[in-house]
Amino acid sequence: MSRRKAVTPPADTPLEREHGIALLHGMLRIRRFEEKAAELYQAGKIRGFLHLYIGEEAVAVGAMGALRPDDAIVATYRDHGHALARGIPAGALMAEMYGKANGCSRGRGGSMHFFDLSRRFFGGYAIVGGGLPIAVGLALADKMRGAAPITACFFGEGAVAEGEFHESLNLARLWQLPVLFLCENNRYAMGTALERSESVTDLRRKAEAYDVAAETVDGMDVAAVEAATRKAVEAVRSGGGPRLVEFETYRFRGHSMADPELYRAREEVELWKQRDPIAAFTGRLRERGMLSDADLESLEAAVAREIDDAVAFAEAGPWEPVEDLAKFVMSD
Amino acid sequence: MSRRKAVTPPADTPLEREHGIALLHGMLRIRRFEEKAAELYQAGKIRGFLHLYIGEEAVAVGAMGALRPDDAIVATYRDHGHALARGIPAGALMAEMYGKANGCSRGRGGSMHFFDLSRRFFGGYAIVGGGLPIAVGLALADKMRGAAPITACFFGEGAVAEGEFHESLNLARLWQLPVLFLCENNRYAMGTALERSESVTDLRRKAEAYDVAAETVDGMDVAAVEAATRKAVEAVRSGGGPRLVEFETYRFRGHSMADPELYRAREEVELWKQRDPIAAFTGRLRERGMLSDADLESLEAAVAREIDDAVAFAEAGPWEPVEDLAKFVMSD
Amino acid sequence: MTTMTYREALRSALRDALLADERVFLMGEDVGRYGGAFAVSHGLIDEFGPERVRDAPLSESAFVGAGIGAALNGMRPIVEVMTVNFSMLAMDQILNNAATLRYMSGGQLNIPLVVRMATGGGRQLGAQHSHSLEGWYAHIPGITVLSPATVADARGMVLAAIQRPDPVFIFEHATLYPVEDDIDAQSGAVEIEHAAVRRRGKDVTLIGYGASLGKALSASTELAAQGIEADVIDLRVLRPLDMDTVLESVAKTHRALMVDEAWRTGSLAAEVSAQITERGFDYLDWPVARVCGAEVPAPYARHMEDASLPQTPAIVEAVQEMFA
Amino acid sequence: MTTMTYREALRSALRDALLADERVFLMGEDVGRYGGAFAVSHGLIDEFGPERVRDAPLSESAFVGAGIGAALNGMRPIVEVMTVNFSMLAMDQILNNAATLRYMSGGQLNIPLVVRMATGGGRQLGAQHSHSLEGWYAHIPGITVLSPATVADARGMVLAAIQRPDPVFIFEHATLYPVEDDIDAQSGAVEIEHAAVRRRGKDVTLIGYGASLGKALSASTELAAQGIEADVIDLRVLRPLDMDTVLESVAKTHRALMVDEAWRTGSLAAEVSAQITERGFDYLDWPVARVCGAEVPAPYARHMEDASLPQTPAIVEAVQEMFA
Ligand SMILES: Cc1ncc(C[n+]2csc(CCOP(=O)(O)OP(=O)(O)O)c2C)c(N)n1
Ligand SMILES: Cc1ncc(C[n+]2csc(CCOP(=O)(O)OP(=O)(O)O)c2C)c(N)n1
Ligand SMILES: [Mg+2]
Ligand SMILES: [Mg+2]
Repeated sequence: MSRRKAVTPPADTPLEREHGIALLHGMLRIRRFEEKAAELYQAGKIRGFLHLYIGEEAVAVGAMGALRPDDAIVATYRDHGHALARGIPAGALMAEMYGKANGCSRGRGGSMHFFDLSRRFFGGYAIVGGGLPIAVGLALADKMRGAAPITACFFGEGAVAEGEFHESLNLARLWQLPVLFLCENNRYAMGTALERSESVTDLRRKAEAYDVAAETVDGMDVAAVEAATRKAVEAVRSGGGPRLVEFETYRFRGHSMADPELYRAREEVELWKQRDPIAAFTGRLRERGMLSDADLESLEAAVAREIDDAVAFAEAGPWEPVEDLAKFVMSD
Repeated sequence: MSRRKAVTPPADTPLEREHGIALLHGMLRIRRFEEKAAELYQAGKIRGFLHLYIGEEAVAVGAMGALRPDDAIVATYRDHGHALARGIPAGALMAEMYGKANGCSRGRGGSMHFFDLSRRFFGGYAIVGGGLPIAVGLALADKMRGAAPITACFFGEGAVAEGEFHESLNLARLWQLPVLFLCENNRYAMGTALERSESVTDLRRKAEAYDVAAETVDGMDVAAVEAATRKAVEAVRSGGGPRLVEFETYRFRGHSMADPELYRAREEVELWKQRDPIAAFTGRLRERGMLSDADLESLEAAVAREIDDAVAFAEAGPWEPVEDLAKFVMSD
Repeated sequence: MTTMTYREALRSALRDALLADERVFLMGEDVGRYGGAFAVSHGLIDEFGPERVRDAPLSESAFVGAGIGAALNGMRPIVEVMTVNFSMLAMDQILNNAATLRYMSGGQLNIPLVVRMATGGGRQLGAQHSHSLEGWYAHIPGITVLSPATVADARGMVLAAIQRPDPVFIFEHATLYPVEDDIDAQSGAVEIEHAAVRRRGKDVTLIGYGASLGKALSASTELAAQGIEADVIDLRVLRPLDMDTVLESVAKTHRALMVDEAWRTGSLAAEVSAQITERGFDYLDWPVARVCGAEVPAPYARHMEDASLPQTPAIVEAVQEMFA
Repeated sequence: MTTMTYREALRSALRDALLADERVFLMGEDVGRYGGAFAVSHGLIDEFGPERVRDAPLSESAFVGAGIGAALNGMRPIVEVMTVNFSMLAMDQILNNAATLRYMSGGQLNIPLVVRMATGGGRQLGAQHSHSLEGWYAHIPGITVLSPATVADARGMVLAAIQRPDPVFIFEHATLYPVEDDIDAQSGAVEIEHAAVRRRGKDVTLIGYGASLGKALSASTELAAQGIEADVIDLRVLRPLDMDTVLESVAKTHRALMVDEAWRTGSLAAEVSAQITERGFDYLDWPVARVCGAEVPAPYARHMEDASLPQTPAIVEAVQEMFA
């Protein structure tokens, strides 16, 4: 494992049992959902690109828990975790990956482009960096209206090299917009390690160049993620302008289903797997006596049912009629 | 005048008389050349956009003096000063602005697009920020060949907001390329003051985000410009990777000939004019007893002759035959 | 009726849009304190303040993207990209976000965004500042592309665009800003679905838009003197194209020519030509002709640039050939 | 002769180019350690090292611009932009620098740059990852645009491009990478000036390029079974277009149809259609037809995407109509 930076130590918020279980449940849902998705991809039920979030679940679950329903969300092509954590029904997501009309984007988006306006989930963006200006604009609208919601924008550390990162952070700070930039630093952009994509790998120094307050958090610790995000959300919501939180995390799978993973050592992956956010948090809840074997079993069972239902929903879903090919290109 | 930042105090290099006069001469050439160009623009001899450098002469003259003939230069649309200081004959530049075939770009470029490959002047770039990636590439070639030349890239402070600034500085530092970024901070991008275009107006903090060493220099002091640039050039040439130097300067004229100058107070302009780099340096040379009235007169006379000759060269130049319209679109 | 320039007509429409709807705001480089690179928004910052007439840094991708985001979130942004030349820096946001989000979201999102920019050559600005790329925009499903050629359309198209639920791109030919004409200062939105017949004739159909309309019109005057009467069509809407109006004319004239400043290969004129042939093959007595920009980066020198752009004599000549 | 995939053919050409000339280097996202997003450069970093097979950060504008700069300064960069979808982020560098610098400098500069990218749809990648924008590139004076449709061209075009003094853009349809064919492994550069007739017939001219060539060929097989013999032309070079080869065929067949995956309006097919009509009006018994992509952002669902792309049955049908 590469050397770790000093991260902000997790605020030691007392963990309520119920809440702890909810966090674990959230992570488990993502894990099992994606394991199933990978299986269905192999089976040819899901096509196109499939980018798994496995290993990074603590980030989406912890961060989303700190946001309100009226906040806006912008995600990337690796958006299953964000969508599930935001509360989009697993069935609508699975159906989307099947390309069905009951999918959350009516089969037009696929895995990379989940949308749910009712949950202010403004979508998965598949051009790296392309979601940042959108988030700035969402926040600008709220600011101009004097509205309370903030916009949370997820992106990978690879996006930091793009010009749009630079332009967006500057604009957000210049105009003091309520945007929360959430950088998922999983150390690789496809096969390019952060060290080969940034001359300065401490991303907080990037944020400083725009006078955007930033902190780095252990992205494998769901409670730490939630605490840090909550603090940042409060600062943003109270008019303090944009903030950036960097989550140190790792994807356990390849970049997409096609990745031969030539660029990293198996040992590195194994080391990170020892920090599996789900295993770690399970252990912590157990230690504190908040989680019994029975609890875990019933969680897993609930999740399994949810996934089964999602697959059934997707399987049963209708195909969008081909005559509707041009529907939604423009408003009627 | 807006508050000034702490700038690196000018290294007190002893100023040789001959060299001092050469610097003054260089600045005077630009000033008089541009005054004539403005006149010719009003007369309809020069068309298109004309961006005057008047007030900023110390930057081009001081910086160019620190570079070698085999170094590569990348400039902007405001490129008269750079081209003259680099030694492109005034006649070739004037003829270019006339659109004549004896112009430095055969009349195809105009004021914004001076080129002279023999002097490794790789041109004026009119898309703001567009020259930076080119400079990175020029330097990459030198580095890959193990060649000694460096690339000097001029750009305005307005360009700092563009994504290409971010991408280019990162790439240059990541690959340790011999590029010298020379930022002409004249406080405005058209009518947009730096304060309205950057959340952080100390541009050194920008450079820090890429681990690029930077300093800020009084751009109205030609000797200070030269000394600072020389130091930076040495660091870059000796393999230290890219550097950035910011010159605090001011344009005395509008952005282009069409600018109504609604965005700044006349008093601000007047205050800056009191720091006219030519007047200031003339005074300094006089104080030190290095410049007599007669010296100045003969300098002015030489410059006037040069400008007259340049105009005559342009007037006498042939038009490129219209049949050659498509010549140079591609190599033959 | 009052006399107004194209520039003033645009400004009056922007002002009316700002007055009528709180959600409307302007955003772009130098739209505020500078007054607009072409003085279109001159004075509006004084009336509406810097929040609603919002100067943006040199960050085309971010502020166009921010316009999309603000439109997604209930505002009605009018973004100025200054010129089409700089819009390449925002092309990703336009092509991949503005044009796709409604579709990709299965109809959940919509983007009531207006983007204005100057376009075209003819001002000796050289290769980086003289592009005519509205034809590229006309290729993109999911957006509407307008090209006002008259003072009335300058005003009316902005007012129409701001009412649309989907992105509208308005291309203003930079040589038109000072053009004057009479206009009803209170006039509202114009329809933005049809091409307009700007002159009626029976012998040949001349098609143009933006500044090329003027060249087609002046050619038609010369042709009339030679006994050739032209229908002159102003496309107005570059996407979706109103080919019905064009074909109706060609059914009558049996000959068509399109004037387009853009480089010939892959120009919008190619599309118009292809569609006329596809739908009106039997009408045609002569192949559809195109008078387009020469395939060179725009040269600075006046005589060279003139030679690189479609000019009236070339249009007249091409029509004469049809009758030779 | 050996059997090779299109991917391997590209790789072998890149390798030969690297071996032959020290000035050649590869640059782009994930060309090195990852082995290329499409595995085209797989293994080359091991042979040539990370300096000459250079992984770039996600900074399309900067590394394409750096390619231009390096080419200006004596190198022979081969830049990979991964896919055309991301090339929008570099469009300013391409349009305003790569395509103009030679001209603007009055012939002083030249840019021996090769830019490769994958293009096209058909893999269920949705609206942001399925563009066919090579037609836009074909609009730009100052660059050459190639589209290898065969294994031999995949290799030979790279080798030809690297010898050119001016920028060459190579569009590789992403569905072609796994296609296999026989090829002389030592074969050199191919000519890059002409279209190629891939099948000879007398009744109709089918025109395609890249992946649409395959669709035209399979249509021609079906048509042959119905007694209609098609000339099938592979454009190969999208700029400058070799219309002579096309017109020679149309002079014989009197009917033409172009297949183009791009959105119909403003497609390269429009240009080809317009030029056939302009130059071959009297040959034509039927208006030039186009079978193009539907004017929608690419949908994800298989059946929807299939419906949005030109397919063999639609080509066959359009040709049948010409003989009805
Ligand atoms: C502009 C752009 N360039 C290239 C790609 C291809 N691509 C897709 S994801 C990716 C890596 C992104 O890495 P990062 O931002 O760290 O996110 P992660 O995949 O690690 O979550 C690349 C290069 C793209 N989608 N967009
Ligand atoms: C990408 C782009 N956007 C907008 C413009 C129009 N424009 C030309 S110069 C300029 C201001 C640039 O300011 P700065 O970089 O500070 O340079 P200065 O003119 O002050 O020397 C603008 C907005 C342009 N040429 N390119
Ligand atoms: Mg990553
Ligand atoms: Mg400036």
